Amino acid sequence: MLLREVEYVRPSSLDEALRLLAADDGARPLAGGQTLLNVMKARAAAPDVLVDLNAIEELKGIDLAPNGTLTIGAMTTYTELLEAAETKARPILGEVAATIADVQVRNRGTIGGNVCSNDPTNHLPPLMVALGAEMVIAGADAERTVKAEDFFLGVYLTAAGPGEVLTKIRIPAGRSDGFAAVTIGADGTCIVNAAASLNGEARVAIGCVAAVPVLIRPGGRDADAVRDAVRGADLDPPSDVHASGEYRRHLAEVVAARAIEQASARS
Amino acid sequence: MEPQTSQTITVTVNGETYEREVEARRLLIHFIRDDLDLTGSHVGCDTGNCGACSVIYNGQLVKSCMLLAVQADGARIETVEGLAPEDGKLHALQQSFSDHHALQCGYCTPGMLMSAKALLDANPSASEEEIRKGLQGNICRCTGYWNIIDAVKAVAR
Amino acid sequence: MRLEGEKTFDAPRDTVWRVLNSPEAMAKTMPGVESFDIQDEQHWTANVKIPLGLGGLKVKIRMEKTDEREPEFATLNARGEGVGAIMNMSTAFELSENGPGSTSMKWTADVSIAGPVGSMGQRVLQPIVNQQVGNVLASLEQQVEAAK
Amino acid sequence: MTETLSPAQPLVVEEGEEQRGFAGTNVPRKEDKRLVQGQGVYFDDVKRHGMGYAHFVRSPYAHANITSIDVSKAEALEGVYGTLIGEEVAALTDPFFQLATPPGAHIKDYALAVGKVRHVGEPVAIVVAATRELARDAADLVEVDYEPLGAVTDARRALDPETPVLHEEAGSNLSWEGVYEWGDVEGAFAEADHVVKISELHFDRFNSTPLECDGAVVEYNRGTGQWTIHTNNQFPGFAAIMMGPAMRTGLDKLRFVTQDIGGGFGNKITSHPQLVACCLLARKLHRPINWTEWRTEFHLTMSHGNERWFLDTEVAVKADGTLLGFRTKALDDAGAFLRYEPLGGVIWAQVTPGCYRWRNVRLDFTQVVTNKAPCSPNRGYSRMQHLWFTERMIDIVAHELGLDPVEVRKKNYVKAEEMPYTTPNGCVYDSGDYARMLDVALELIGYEGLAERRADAESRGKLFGFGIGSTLDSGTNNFGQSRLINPELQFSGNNEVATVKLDIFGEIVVTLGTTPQGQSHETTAAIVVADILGVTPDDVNVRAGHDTYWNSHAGFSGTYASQFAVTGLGAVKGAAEKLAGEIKKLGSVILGCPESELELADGFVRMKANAEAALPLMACGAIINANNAGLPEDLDVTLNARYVYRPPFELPDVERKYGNLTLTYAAQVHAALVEVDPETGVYEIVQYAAIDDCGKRIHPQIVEGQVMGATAHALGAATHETFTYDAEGNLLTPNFYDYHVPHAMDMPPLKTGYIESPSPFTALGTKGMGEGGGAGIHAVCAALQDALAPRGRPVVYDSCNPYHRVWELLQDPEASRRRVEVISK
Repeated sequence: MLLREVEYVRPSSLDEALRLLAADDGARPLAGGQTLLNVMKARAAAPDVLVDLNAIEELKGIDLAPNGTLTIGAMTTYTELLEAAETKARPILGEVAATIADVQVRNRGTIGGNVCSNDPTNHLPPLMVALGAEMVIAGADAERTVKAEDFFLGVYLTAAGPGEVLTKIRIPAGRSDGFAAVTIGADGTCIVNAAASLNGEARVAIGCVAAVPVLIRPGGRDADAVRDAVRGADLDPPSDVHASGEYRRHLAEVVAARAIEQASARS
Repeated sequence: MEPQTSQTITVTVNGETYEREVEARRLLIHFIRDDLDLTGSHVGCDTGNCGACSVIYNGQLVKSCMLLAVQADGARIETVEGLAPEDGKLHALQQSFSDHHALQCGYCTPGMLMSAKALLDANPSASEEEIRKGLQGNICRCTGYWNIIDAVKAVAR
Repeated sequence: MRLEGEKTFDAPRDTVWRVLNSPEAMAKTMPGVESFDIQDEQHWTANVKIPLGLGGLKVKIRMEKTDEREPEFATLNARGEGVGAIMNMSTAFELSENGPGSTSMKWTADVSIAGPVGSMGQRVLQPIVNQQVGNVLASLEQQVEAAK
Repeated sequence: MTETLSPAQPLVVEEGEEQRGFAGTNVPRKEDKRLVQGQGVYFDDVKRHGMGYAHFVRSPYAHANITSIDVSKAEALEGVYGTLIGEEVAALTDPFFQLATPPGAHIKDYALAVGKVRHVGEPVAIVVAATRELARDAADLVEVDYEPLGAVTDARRALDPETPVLHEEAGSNLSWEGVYEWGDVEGAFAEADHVVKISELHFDRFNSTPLECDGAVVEYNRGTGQWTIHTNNQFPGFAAIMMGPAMRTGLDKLRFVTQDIGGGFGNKITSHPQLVACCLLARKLHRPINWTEWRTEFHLTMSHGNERWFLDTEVAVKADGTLLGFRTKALDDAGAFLRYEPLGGVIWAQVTPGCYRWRNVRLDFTQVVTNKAPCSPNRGYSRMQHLWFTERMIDIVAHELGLDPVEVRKKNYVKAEEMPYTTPNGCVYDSGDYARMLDVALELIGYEGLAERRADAESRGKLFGFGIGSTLDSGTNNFGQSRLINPELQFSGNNEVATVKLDIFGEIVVTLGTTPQGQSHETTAAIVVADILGVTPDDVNVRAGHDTYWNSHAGFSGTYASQFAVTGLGAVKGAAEKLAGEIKKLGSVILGCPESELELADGFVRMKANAEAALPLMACGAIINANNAGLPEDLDVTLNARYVYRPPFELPDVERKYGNLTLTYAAQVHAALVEVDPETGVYEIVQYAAIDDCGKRIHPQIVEGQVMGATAHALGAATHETFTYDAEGNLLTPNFYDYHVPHAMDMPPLKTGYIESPSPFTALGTKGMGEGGGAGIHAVCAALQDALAPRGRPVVYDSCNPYHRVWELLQDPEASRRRVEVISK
């Protein structure tokens, strides 16, 4: 509960935020804070400066293009994600957002914070990978776009590096998506999760089994093909108090097949 | 604006405006409890799980242990102390919690009431399923939740 | 937490052995090394900042070589102390010649972490440690390459 | 969604009493008005001028020698008031008194680690500073050098010769052992047609994790040498006798004050080491000390429930399913220190046969210390472990022998007509009708329609299971049982105190010795007083919490072990009756008539025959307190009644380990239906029924609330709640991230029912209740075993069955089946 001393600043523009982040290599962006502040309470991370992104309007908002592409501001909260009319275009987004943590966390937590923290049990990293999302990252000099499958680098580590800010996420049009998870209690922390998308090629991304979501492109859309593909991925998941590596490996097959099944039912 | 380790903030809590200097690292819950001496909101964990510190922040339910006090500069906050409409009269939820024996030790109750209020403010006719989901972020170790759910259901239209 | 693996280097065993036994070379394999200090052949100390994306974790690592059988076997104990967190790692390396110019290294590492970082849960820690070990092995390859 | 079944024909042992007054009705809870408005006062709400915040420096190692501690950098930080380390503690205090005989008696336990740490999280030093954050900062600056030692986290290895020893002075990791044997065990096994052997069962480590963690605000008065300890310790009587001698001070110097406590469940009994440390700091630093324990600290250090193994169990069964007896070796893991232990080594014996009639029992009890957090009472303390074991035996026997778990229970339950029933070890089950409770449970769970539900679940690809947990909640300890673990101990019986006074303006004021944490003592005490004084509960002011200065406490005062309805209310009743007698005595003087012609009603003492001849209670209070000239010299009336309730106990026979260890036996029969996803092991409790019998119910709604709470704890413990350690002694579930307690969405549909078998042994016919005996754990284990049976008949051998364990049972049922063997004649 007791953070180390930290400096705080709340810029109102992205440029200002980027300047502040560049000014100190101990500076970190503060999005919803629903992960970062907890890690700071444990003093497992101790940024020197928190650059609060909550006052930056340009990081908010959801845009639905005529071609169905959704562009979601990184500071969009889960609650906004599940309530916005635009996200109905890709229903899985709201459905998954509704199962993240609880009301309080959904009101503060943001899509950008979720993917940038990339806790292995998070819902959105595998979902973004399965949907083929693109991550737009702003740095001091330029903006670049990174595919979701290249965005996640490790636990609490993504392509949005020091001095950079994830500004928005672009999600192509589509409806044939699925998400399945085994959680600790109803809608609790994920033990293993998987997101699937059948818009074009079949893509399944599995979470909680490695430092980053594992993307699998199964040969077919039936359960056996998916399970084969997961087996073929040679997963080496972590063991913890909730699941052995072996159990996680098994669950990965099950939830991948279930996510694909859900996606198929929508195609 | 440059980064600072402390700053003076202005916060309106239950209609009253407070101005205080506060360290950047101080969590909103400690500001509310220790600096403003509004001790109705509680602390039951150190990982953002228990919801005992839940308050309504600019109209939205949040856990005040996952916000910095400095973030609340200019914010409007409602806590359990502001729930009763007037002295000697309880809010319908407070009365219903008592009627349904929805509290025992009372430690989770302030946060639970704020969650219930936020839920019914947004969805006055919440179903049992919606109530359960609306209270998911609040841990109670005494009641097993059944009476709490009944108490909220009784107030929902 | 026990990790193990096998790695093949396109280099003679002596070269690999030399790198593994060179504190300077080993230092370059560690993530986020900020400073390095060699006490003697058996003991050295490194200050590293493990790059967690949410903010680095500063750890002081003390290394001790506990056993060696040149040029095929060595064990190493590392003890890392940060703010409230303590990491202990004991590793063993076994080198064998695969033929001329190729060496395979079997390694094991027993890692334990105590303190608040440990309490973050193994689901978080294990991938972090796995990844850091992967980084170390990758840069070890570079060091071996450079030593050839 | 909760549905209550009232018994169609309530079982009433003593019939004919007419309902009068407020007892048995759901009057509004007195506590609620302040608690729903956030106006409760918990310890951390107490603020004092100049108060310093304490932060504990804790061991990251499970087992290590402390080679040095340097607090100089911490003390140099601006805003730091001072520190405390083990060396000072060892100089200023004596080790806490140990309840055990040797070897446990040799263990040295101080408020801070001295020379050595024995579990992760053990307090090593304390820093006090002007703010919570500063204290935490300074704690990071305390430099402690450790020399790590090997750790033992598996009790089964604790006594191996190569295992490191925690307390060298005890010689080994054995803390206590004892053999219990009653009846003719050899004879029972000779008579048995089947012997069912179970090699290993494991009751998991968890606790009820009250939402408020431990803590205190401690003030020291230098003039009087007295400490005032605003705390949430739930058993100040015990804390005082532990703290006084250790601090080399008389108990009059220790004033405990509690008001509202955020749940306890037994977990807040053993905070005395931390309280001693705070007392030393308050004296050393000349300022009030706030100690607020954080959740992670609570999980790492406080009051884990006893983890217990049952090894080499054998059950003697007749061909017709009659249970003759059992023998087992109980191996109890006490954690690193014996804070309340080894009392767990005898407390289980209150419920030796469970609900059953078997007469021949042998239990070899061995308790060891390990490098884990110390154990202390947890809701259902020590009995829950044994009752789970008992229920597991019943269901394993039934499954292995192809018997119906319902029939086996009914055949072997102690029968209503046998009450009061003396158990093989001399405990007396006061009243009850377990078979009838089971019938109510079966009705509520829809037993008749189970086949259909099973078929429906199977059609959806689910495995379906039904399970029963029948269990006891023994209440009101006879502390004489402590002599079964240590004959030298000078404890026996029990007591509780209450005062009731009538003040000048007619206020009725009640003080209690108890420390309620949600059990509604203010409300139930007010009901009892109101009925006796002829007023309403609104007229009765019950002081909130506990204060040593009220002098309304005795040696066993506190709130623990399911006893308030017996001891607390027994004391309240005694005091109220004493006051009523005095009021009548005064009334007879003023009204000029014999006391026998007077009654108390509607706020008056009045003549039964003539309600006009009446004296308001207010006038009584005024006369005695402020207007007493002319009263007869020999009128012995103070209107301030103090009563000590003492339950009728004898000393147990230490040689035979025989005697009545507890006064009342509330009973619970629970039933659960589960559906298991065979592919993942994920399961859901789809219906649940909880039937309770706690004798006379003073406030049915409050009783029901306790039943629900105990059910929720049991369901949490059955499914996810576990304190699991790795081999190095790191706790893997140190906070609510990984220690998953049930949420509102996790709770199954619940139906509750009750029967009332008043206790013949208590003043009000009540029985202590609230702990619930862990019935839900037993029921869920049984239901899982039933559900998994079609997949190779695995044996549920652990009390906690998270999904991964269920999946393992499904993957390899044989592994679990190897634990069971049936030998038939």
